[in-house]
Amino acid sequence: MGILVAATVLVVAVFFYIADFLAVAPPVLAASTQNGASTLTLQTVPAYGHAPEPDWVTYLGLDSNGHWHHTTIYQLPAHTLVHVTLYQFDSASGLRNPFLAQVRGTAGGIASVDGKSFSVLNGDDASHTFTVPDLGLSVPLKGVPAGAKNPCSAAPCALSFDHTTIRFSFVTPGPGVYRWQCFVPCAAQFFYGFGGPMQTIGWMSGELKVV
Amino acid sequence: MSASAAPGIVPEPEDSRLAAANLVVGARLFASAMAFVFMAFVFAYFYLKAVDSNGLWRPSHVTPPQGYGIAILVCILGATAAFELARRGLAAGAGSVAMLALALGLSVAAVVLQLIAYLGGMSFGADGGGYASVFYGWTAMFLAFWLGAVYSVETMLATAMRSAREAAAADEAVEALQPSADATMVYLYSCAGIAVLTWVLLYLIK
Amino acid sequence: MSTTESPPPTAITKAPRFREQLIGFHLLWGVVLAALGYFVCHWLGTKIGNHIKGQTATDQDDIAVLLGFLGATLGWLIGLGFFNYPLSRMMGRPASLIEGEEYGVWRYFRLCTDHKVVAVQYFVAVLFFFGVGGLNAMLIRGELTSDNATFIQAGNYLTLVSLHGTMMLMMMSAGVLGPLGNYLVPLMIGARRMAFPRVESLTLWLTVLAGFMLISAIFLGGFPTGWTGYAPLSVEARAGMDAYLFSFALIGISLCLVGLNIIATVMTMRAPGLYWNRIPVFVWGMVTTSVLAVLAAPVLFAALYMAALDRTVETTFFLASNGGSPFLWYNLFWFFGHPEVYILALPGFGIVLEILPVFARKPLWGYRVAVAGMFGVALLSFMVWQHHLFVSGINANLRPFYMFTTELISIPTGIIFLIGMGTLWRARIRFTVPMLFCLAFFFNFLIGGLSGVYLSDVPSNVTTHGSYFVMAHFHYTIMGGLVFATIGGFYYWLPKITGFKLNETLGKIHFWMMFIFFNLTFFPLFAAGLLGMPRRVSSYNPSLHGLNVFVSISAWCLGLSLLVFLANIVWTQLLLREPAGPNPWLSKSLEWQLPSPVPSYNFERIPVINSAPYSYGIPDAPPVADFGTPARLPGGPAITPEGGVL
Amino acid sequence: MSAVGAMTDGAGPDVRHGRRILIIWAVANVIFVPIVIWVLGPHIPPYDASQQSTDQHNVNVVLSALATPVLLMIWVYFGYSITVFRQRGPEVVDGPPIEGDPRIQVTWLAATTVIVIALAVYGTVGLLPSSAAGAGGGQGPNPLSKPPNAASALQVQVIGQQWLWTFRWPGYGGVQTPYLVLPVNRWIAFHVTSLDVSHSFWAYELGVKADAIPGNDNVAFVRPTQLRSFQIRCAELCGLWHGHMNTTGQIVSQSAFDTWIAQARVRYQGVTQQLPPYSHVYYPAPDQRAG
Repeated sequence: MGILVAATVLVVAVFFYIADFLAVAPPVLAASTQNGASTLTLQTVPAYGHAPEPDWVTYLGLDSNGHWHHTTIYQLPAHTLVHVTLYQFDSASGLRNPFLAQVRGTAGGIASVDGKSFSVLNGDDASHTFTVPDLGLSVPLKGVPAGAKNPCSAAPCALSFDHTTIRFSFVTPGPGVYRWQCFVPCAAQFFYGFGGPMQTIGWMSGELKVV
Repeated sequence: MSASAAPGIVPEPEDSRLAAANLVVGARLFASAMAFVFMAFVFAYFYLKAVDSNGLWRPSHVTPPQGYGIAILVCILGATAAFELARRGLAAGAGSVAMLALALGLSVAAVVLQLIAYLGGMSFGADGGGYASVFYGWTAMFLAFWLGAVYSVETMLATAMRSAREAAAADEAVEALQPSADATMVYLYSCAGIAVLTWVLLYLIK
Repeated sequence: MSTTESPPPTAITKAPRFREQLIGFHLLWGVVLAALGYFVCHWLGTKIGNHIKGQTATDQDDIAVLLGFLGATLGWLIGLGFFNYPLSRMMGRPASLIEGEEYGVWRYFRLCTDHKVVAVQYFVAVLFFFGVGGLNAMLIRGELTSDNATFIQAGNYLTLVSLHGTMMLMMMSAGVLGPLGNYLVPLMIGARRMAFPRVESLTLWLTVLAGFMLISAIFLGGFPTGWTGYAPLSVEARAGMDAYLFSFALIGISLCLVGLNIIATVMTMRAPGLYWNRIPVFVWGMVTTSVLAVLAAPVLFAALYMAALDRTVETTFFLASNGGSPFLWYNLFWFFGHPEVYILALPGFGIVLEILPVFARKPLWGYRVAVAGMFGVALLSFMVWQHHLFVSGINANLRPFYMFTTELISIPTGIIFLIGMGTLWRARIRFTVPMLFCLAFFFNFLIGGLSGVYLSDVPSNVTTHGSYFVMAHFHYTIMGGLVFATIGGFYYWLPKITGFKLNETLGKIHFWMMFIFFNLTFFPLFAAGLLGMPRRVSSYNPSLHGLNVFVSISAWCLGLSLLVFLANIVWTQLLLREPAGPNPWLSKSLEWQLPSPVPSYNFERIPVINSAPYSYGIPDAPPVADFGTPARLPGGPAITPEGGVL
Repeated sequence: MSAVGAMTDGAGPDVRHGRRILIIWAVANVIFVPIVIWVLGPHIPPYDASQQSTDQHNVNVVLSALATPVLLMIWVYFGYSITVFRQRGPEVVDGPPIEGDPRIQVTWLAATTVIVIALAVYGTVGLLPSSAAGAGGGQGPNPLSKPPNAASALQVQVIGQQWLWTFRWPGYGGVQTPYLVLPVNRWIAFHVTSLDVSHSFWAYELGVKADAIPGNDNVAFVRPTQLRSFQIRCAELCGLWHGHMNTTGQIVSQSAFDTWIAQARVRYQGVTQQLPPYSHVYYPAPDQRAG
């Protein structure tokens, strides 16, 4: 009798278990491709502002209809030049390893911030990075200067809020799944700044699905 | 899924000394387990002290509240001694309520003093380096174990008071207490030993 | 803490009606009060956390979560009635040892002091959590059919691996001590109860709570550390880590108390005539395991407590930048962790050596050496823990020492093989299902043990450390060893526990499936490790893809074999219910001389033991025990075989 | 093994079982030990890209050759027993009541003790400075097993962080690189450390594994002997991308290495200025709760 009850509970519990795991994958956002080049438009916000984690810092992606999606899994075509535009609404918190202030792996080895191109940033000015270690691609993102008058507090952030705009281009490799992440310890209130959003796909870590 | 007793079978009763023997063995085993808990803290103390990571084992401003340390130690040793006297009184067939009450009072005083020290007597916080971590972790853990001692002493006192009131003969009252007294004594001595070690490592040695 | 008198075990009276049962202390109220306790204390913890704002390690309000767990534990224990007795003792009322034994079927859902009831509760609980852990493994293998995280995200994969590891370690530590230890130790030593019946029940209900608390980690964001919980990764993790810390600590307490209870029982409650050299070898297995549990679990408890302090009040035990050291966690954890590995091996030795003589129809070959071997394993296991840290950079100069002590363990382990070989020599072997599992134990444990030699050798360890080689090694020793032995033990003793036969044919199908697919699952993983696949990864070198797909398919078949086991239990124990009779295996051991199932008082009179229970083939051997004569004359009792009180 | 043969003495007149088992075991050894050494042996990792991995490969072959007779002994014995000593049919018959034989037990204990001591000595020799310099394992800040003239070894700092390996070259102006390129036939001293949680630096083909622990300088020596690439992985669970913390290293000639490092110094000039001064351990801010 007891075993029968236990077996029933087991089946139910495991069902919820599996459901819980499979339900949490963020959606895949495909970059729009025209004339042999892709465009990927992203933004970073200091606090998501909504459930389940309103305090967490996060990336968002823009689809071809102009809607922002809360995801970090982006689909790109293989062997294609990708133009990335990044609207950066967070303030600087500094790199743990200043080496990542170097721009690497982009077209020309440079990126631009608010129209000015650069190849090395001051590590303390970095708010986030967009880094794909397997591709050798890494771009530090300059933070909004301290004391901004009009900070954004909830995603998605309109361009009327204080922000910096970072642009760079890179060429995708052959098909595969490449993880990317941010290297700035920007998870507020987590030890080393590296818990929570930094360790959760859909926030500050994600995948590039090259097809 | 044991079956019901067959009707008519009355199992032979158990010897009452068995439970007493169990208690003493159990108390000794529990004391050894407790010793290993604090062995972990002793290891942490000496290991972190030896490593002195980032030079932050014990910054100069980190000094323990010496007054509280002595007072707590005295309360614990006093409670243990009082309980020992009560136990000897029991063995001699005398009343023990007064000594048990003293032991209870002193053991509660140790708890109260430690709490006051936490709330107002500390010159450093838990984040003050290796020593501060060991200090807070160790003393709080000891406090939890000491609450077990308080419970035991209280139980003894309550049993002594009730049996003095209800028992027909003094012998019966003593018989009800003796085995628990032995087991509690084992536990109190172990706690007292750890309290001395606590004081030596955390308060005495610089 | 204190009891003085013990009334005689009473016969079961008529159980109260269902409606009367609802009011009282049992599982239902345990669940309700646990939930209530969680929310009240979580609210309180939030207040405290706000009060010392800026002193929380993460934004996951760890203080509130941990206090919530504490509240849940208190509520659970209050609801189950564990505080009634201490409170009545604090009021000075007299001691008692019996509780809840008169409640019929309801005994199984409340605090009950009958050791046989607790053992059955343990059996169900362990089976349940073993099932959950096993299904986790199935999901893990599902994910590993691809060389990159696809079907489960990388972070969730780590949570899955951590849950599997922690759940299995937690539940298998209790997997033999709980069900078989609690059931058999009193029966084998001729006692009516365990030394501390209420503590026995407490350990069970703590284990059940700990299992569910661990599962609750997925609702708190999971935890990424595996069962080893390495700091400082554990310090920066989300609140799921608190579930790991708290539930593992509860298991630590439970394990320590189980061990304490078993040792005290064996020391004081042996029947007259049961001298130390007549104690069944299974009981020795339980005693040596208990020694490890009593001494190692407290260190785990202390380490988990330190990690919890690091996460809540910002102590810095494990933070190198602030005067702590990650090595502190490694040392404390493995000081527990290595004895824990033998907590997962010694019960297996005990079961196998107990069952082997029955089906070989021979006395146990070298009884004293077997016991010495078990104690040797137990003692040595406290001296080897740094072999988990050979490449960590701590005490590199001590590596030869730990290499030596580690390899020394193969001497007492080798003894177990010698005993097995000696017992089989010119035996009359019957291939029953329990015997098959025992023989498979030797096959698997041999491979596990020999692969351990590679790991203990420092130059070889440099490659194999932290790889799938380690993972295959400990699955061979724990799953191939302990789990095979335990399942063999269940096939052997379940007819005694329930009184109903298990099906032999289904049992043999189960055995062969499990044996074949176990080896097909884990042997290739030695190769995966040597070829460079680290543990706990959801993406690996594509060249290992074929190997992993093969392993996954084998693993699912291994999972199916356990469904056969479950089906066998459900069919024969719940539906068919064919009486097994008192002694279906013709064993000479004491527990088989009693009716199946065993009556609640075990022995009408405490028996007088005549010999060790292995006198097979000895022509005029006396019966193992004398049940007829009164063990004790009124007023002239003998408590221990030596005739004195300890 | 004599233990098996002697067992018959206590067992009674039937001595042929022991002899048969011994013969089967001997034959099996003659067949399988050479197979393990010469057929399987060359395929046992981690091959021969460096002096250390060659040593580990040899150790693995030796251990396999030693394990085979033990494995065969138990298998042959159990296989023989369950075939020959099997009770067929339903009846239950008791076997001979043999309760043990001290001579066999002592022999067994002596044999296992000798094997264990031999293994321990063999393993310790594998760590000696002259031969293997710690066999590629991490030895902490003050290594005892050092190669000859360790001071002239090429110093490489391996920095683990969540989730990236970077490499710092104190002999080349403290430049930091995201790739690892090493000269062939030269002693390398890896100084492994971490900026956050624990990692483990595993250069698989080189036979190097050293845990990266915050606040600790873990030294491991290696001497590459082949021009080839090698895999670098993380072997200690370190969070989300633990399984992706991979990169590929290269072993090149000394001149190619000199060219590469010179180019790297120029390329990372700008960022090198920002790096903290070279140190064996780092405690970078924010070391506590960021926010």
